[in-house]
Amino acid sequence: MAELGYTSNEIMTIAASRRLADGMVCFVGIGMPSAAANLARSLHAPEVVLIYESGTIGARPTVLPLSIGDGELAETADAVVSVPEIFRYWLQAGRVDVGFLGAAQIDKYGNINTTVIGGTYDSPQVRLPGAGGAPEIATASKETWIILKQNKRTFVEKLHFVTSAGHRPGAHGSAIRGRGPTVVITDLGVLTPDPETMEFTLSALHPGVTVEQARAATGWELKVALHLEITPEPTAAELAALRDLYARTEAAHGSASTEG
Amino acid sequence: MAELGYTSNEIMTIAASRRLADGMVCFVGIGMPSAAANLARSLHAPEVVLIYESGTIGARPTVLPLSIGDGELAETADAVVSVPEIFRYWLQAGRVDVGFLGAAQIDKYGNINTTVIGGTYDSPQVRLPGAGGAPEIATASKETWIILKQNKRTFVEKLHFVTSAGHRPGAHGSAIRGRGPTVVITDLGVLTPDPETMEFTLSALHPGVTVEQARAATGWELKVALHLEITPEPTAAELAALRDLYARTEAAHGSASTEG
Amino acid sequence: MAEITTLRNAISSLVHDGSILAMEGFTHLIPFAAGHEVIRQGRKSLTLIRMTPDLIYDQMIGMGCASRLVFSWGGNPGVGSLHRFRDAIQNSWPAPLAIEEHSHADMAARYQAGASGLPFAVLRGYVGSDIPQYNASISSVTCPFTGEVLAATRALTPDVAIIHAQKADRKGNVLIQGITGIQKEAVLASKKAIVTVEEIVDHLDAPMNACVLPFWVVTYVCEVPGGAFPSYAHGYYSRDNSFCKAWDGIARDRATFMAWMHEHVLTTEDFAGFKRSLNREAEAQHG
Amino acid sequence: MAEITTLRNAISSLVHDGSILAMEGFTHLIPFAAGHEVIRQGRKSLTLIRMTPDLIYDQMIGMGCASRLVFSWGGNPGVGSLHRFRDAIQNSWPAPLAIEEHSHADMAARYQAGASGLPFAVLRGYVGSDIPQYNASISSVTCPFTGEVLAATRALTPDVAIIHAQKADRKGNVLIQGITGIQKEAVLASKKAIVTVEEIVDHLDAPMNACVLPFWVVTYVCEVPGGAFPSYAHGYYSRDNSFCKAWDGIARDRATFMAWMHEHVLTTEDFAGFKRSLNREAEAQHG
Repeated sequence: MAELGYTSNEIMTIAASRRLADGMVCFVGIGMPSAAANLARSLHAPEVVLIYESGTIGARPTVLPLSIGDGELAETADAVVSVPEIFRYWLQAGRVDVGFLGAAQIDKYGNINTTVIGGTYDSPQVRLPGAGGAPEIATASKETWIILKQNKRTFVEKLHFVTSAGHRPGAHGSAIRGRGPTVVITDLGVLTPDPETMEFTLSALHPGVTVEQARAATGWELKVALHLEITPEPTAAELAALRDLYARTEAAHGSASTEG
Repeated sequence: MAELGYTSNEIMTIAASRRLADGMVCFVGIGMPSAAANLARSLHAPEVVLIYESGTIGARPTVLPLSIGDGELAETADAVVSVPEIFRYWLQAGRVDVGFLGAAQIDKYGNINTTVIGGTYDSPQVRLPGAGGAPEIATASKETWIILKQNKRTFVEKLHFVTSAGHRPGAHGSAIRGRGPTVVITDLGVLTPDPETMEFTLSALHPGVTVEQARAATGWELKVALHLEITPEPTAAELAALRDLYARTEAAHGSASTEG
Repeated sequence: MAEITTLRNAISSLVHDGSILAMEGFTHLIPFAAGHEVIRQGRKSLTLIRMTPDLIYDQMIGMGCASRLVFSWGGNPGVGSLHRFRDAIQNSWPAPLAIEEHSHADMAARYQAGASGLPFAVLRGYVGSDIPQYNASISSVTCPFTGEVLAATRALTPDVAIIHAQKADRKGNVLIQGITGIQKEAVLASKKAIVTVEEIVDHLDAPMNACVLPFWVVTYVCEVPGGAFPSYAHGYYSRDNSFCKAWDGIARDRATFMAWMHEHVLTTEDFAGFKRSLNREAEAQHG
Repeated sequence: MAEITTLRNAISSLVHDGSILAMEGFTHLIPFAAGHEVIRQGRKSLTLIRMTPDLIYDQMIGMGCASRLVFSWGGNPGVGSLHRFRDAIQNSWPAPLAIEEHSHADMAARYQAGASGLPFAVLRGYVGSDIPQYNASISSVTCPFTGEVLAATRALTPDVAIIHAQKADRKGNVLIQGITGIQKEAVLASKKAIVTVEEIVDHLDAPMNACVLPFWVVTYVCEVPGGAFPSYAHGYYSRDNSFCKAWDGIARDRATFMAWMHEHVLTTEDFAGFKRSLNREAEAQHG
């Protein structure tokens, strides 16, 4: 997408950042979620409250953190609490508006796998990092947003392992407290759950991306919303802010910190 | 006991203070326990660790606190933690060597009543302050010491209400973790549990006190240990230290803070 | 999102007849000014929750604000009994007072459960104690791993928490220093929260691991200098021990109590007026 | 009662083959020096507990110290996979590694339960997740008041906790500042504790509500300046991000890994020697 003047990573991050309203309380995963949330904070949502699972509440980093526990998060936070406290008093208590997660794999119901791929659980083909905070972020936040690149390895018909729950019918019981995953933002477009089936459906495409490309990058038979929107082009201000954020991050860490 | 050169309060406090070994971790109730513990700290046990239920660990007050949450406790403590933490991580976890309690009433098994006297629970003759930290101090500490004045109102055959457990046979179940009450120190002498019956038995008398006086001040048929000891007289150093402590306290608070 | 307002407005907005109220402050930072404002506004039938009901709850109970008290230790620390508390329980004066009593460890656990979004808490508690026989909010659970039976206790989720703290900034972030007690849990367990503070400042300047309540868990912040009197605010003023002792005499007799409350609380505008009234009396006595 | 000693002595006194070890530090204050000392002393069959096994556990696993890993997220933060961790699980190299995995919220609750003397913790966890199917340490309990079913999780009570902190005083009181993570709970949940610190000072000068571990819950204190490298110690030094990235290349290949560990860890005396060895290599490459 070089001809568009921005990368697919950039439109994905910008599209995600636009969804964050000012004042929202956002439990932020590292990498893309953190980039999108901090971009929003530098643009239209200066008062968004960022919580990182290391215990930093209201962090305002000037560069993107490389881990969820960078020192700058503590230095700029309104409060720094212990890890048990962040999960019990802040996440589990239902104080988080948006749990913002990355994922290795998702299925059409927004279930997430970050545990194992292939083989068996005890003898997997690929051992992934595991759950981290995600199982409880996914079910205790008022809603969850998922951001990841879209391809047949990441968007699969059936997960090998459900690490963190989405809208898997029948599996929730009464204990899920929020609305679950309400949006999946990818490098190709945006998926939202069908209100009846809760199946993630293509509801927007980024500029220049076709439905066929999105279908080809999806491991299930991707449905398309009746009114398919086109993500508005990144503005010059958005692009400048994002690139500036990455440049500052690169200068500080020697890394743009978009993975992990 | 004016002819002895000290009061019954003084010998009681001094007798209690002598039992505290240096380095012990002591969960201290306000009033007499706090006075005895701080006296010990100023004499033979400079490194005794005092925990007050307000969350102060390792407090070293220069005067006796008027409440378990005086500012000087926080200023001199090694650590100041929240109230839930003091009860969960420090008391309940079994880190306390000695739980040092006052009481309104006790029975022969060292059960304590600080709830109601007379009438019914819902309509008592006398409503006492209630439990405070005592039910868990009494059962989670490695041992408990009780200090109170001995008379027929305080040493009773049967409690109207068991607020905090002693050696009431059969009532403990498996959850009591420590040895329970190991000593009761009064203005007349010292009682310790009979190793077989666990009934509190007179094992020492303060100087000048008779067995008959102790029996007359006890609401149950007081048994006397085979080897009845006499509490050694307060030393000049002990008396000076205790009086100095009260004088400093009086100057600081306008109160000697021995009650409550 | 915290709004900075007057104490009168905060109380009238959130505290209604029948509200379930947790006013906390463990020997330190007791929200006296807020308690007086509840009395001035004439609230009735409140459920009052507090680990250590002391002078302020004695006053509220004596003025008939409460129909129910949830607590773990009711006394005048370092002085003795609470006479209005005892009169209410022993003689139903001025109104019957239902009580639900716990131990400190239990109350702390109940606030933690409420702050954690859990329906109950587990503790090693009440072994051999009669308390659970009189309290339906105390039960037991069995550990699914060891089979051990432990005490279970119902979470506290008050309508409103009221606490006093040292400082807030202009957004409403609150700093509590010294003995922090149970206040953070009380605020996080409650649906709404009022925080009175010694001062509102431009910058909180909180040490990195200090006890800070972010503005978005606080409903109202009210600047009430001296609002914890006669308890203390670490770094601001000490406890007024002579007031605590004098209270014993004032509260012992119903008529003396009522006259005192009328003169110093009911007929004063606010907490500053209350303190001026106390000072006038002291001057009249000593001058 | 804390004893101040060398790291070598602390590890050899407390860490034995088969020990259950919790080394904590949540992205901050990771006890790398202590991990290296365990490797140097050739310990085997350890149960390694850690919320976020990262480089240090990758090294210990790759060197065959562990037979079991209890964790909630295993990766190289900001970089990617842990190759030794993956190789052990996928290919049993250098030895089979049994795993027990949880979520962060669960692990934090398990440490809290251990620190609180409770056999289990309750959490709203794992709703719709497959994890409990593979883990016998996760069960459920029913709230005796509401009937709600919640996750229950077995308390952690390791033999030894090892953490790194900024400072200790000469009695062994320990001050942790910045992101305090799960370290306090890990120490309080464990039977013994080793704390490495940046410096031992005469006076801790801890802010009043700071995270302080009193000397009597710490077994050994060892002064190891820079002992959290390549992670960071707030107020002392920053994370070495380039090391974390370079690790990806070193750990990817078994032979490269073994050679690196041999050169920099096994044949150095201590952590200072390890860092001198790294510096020599860097100078050779760049000079």
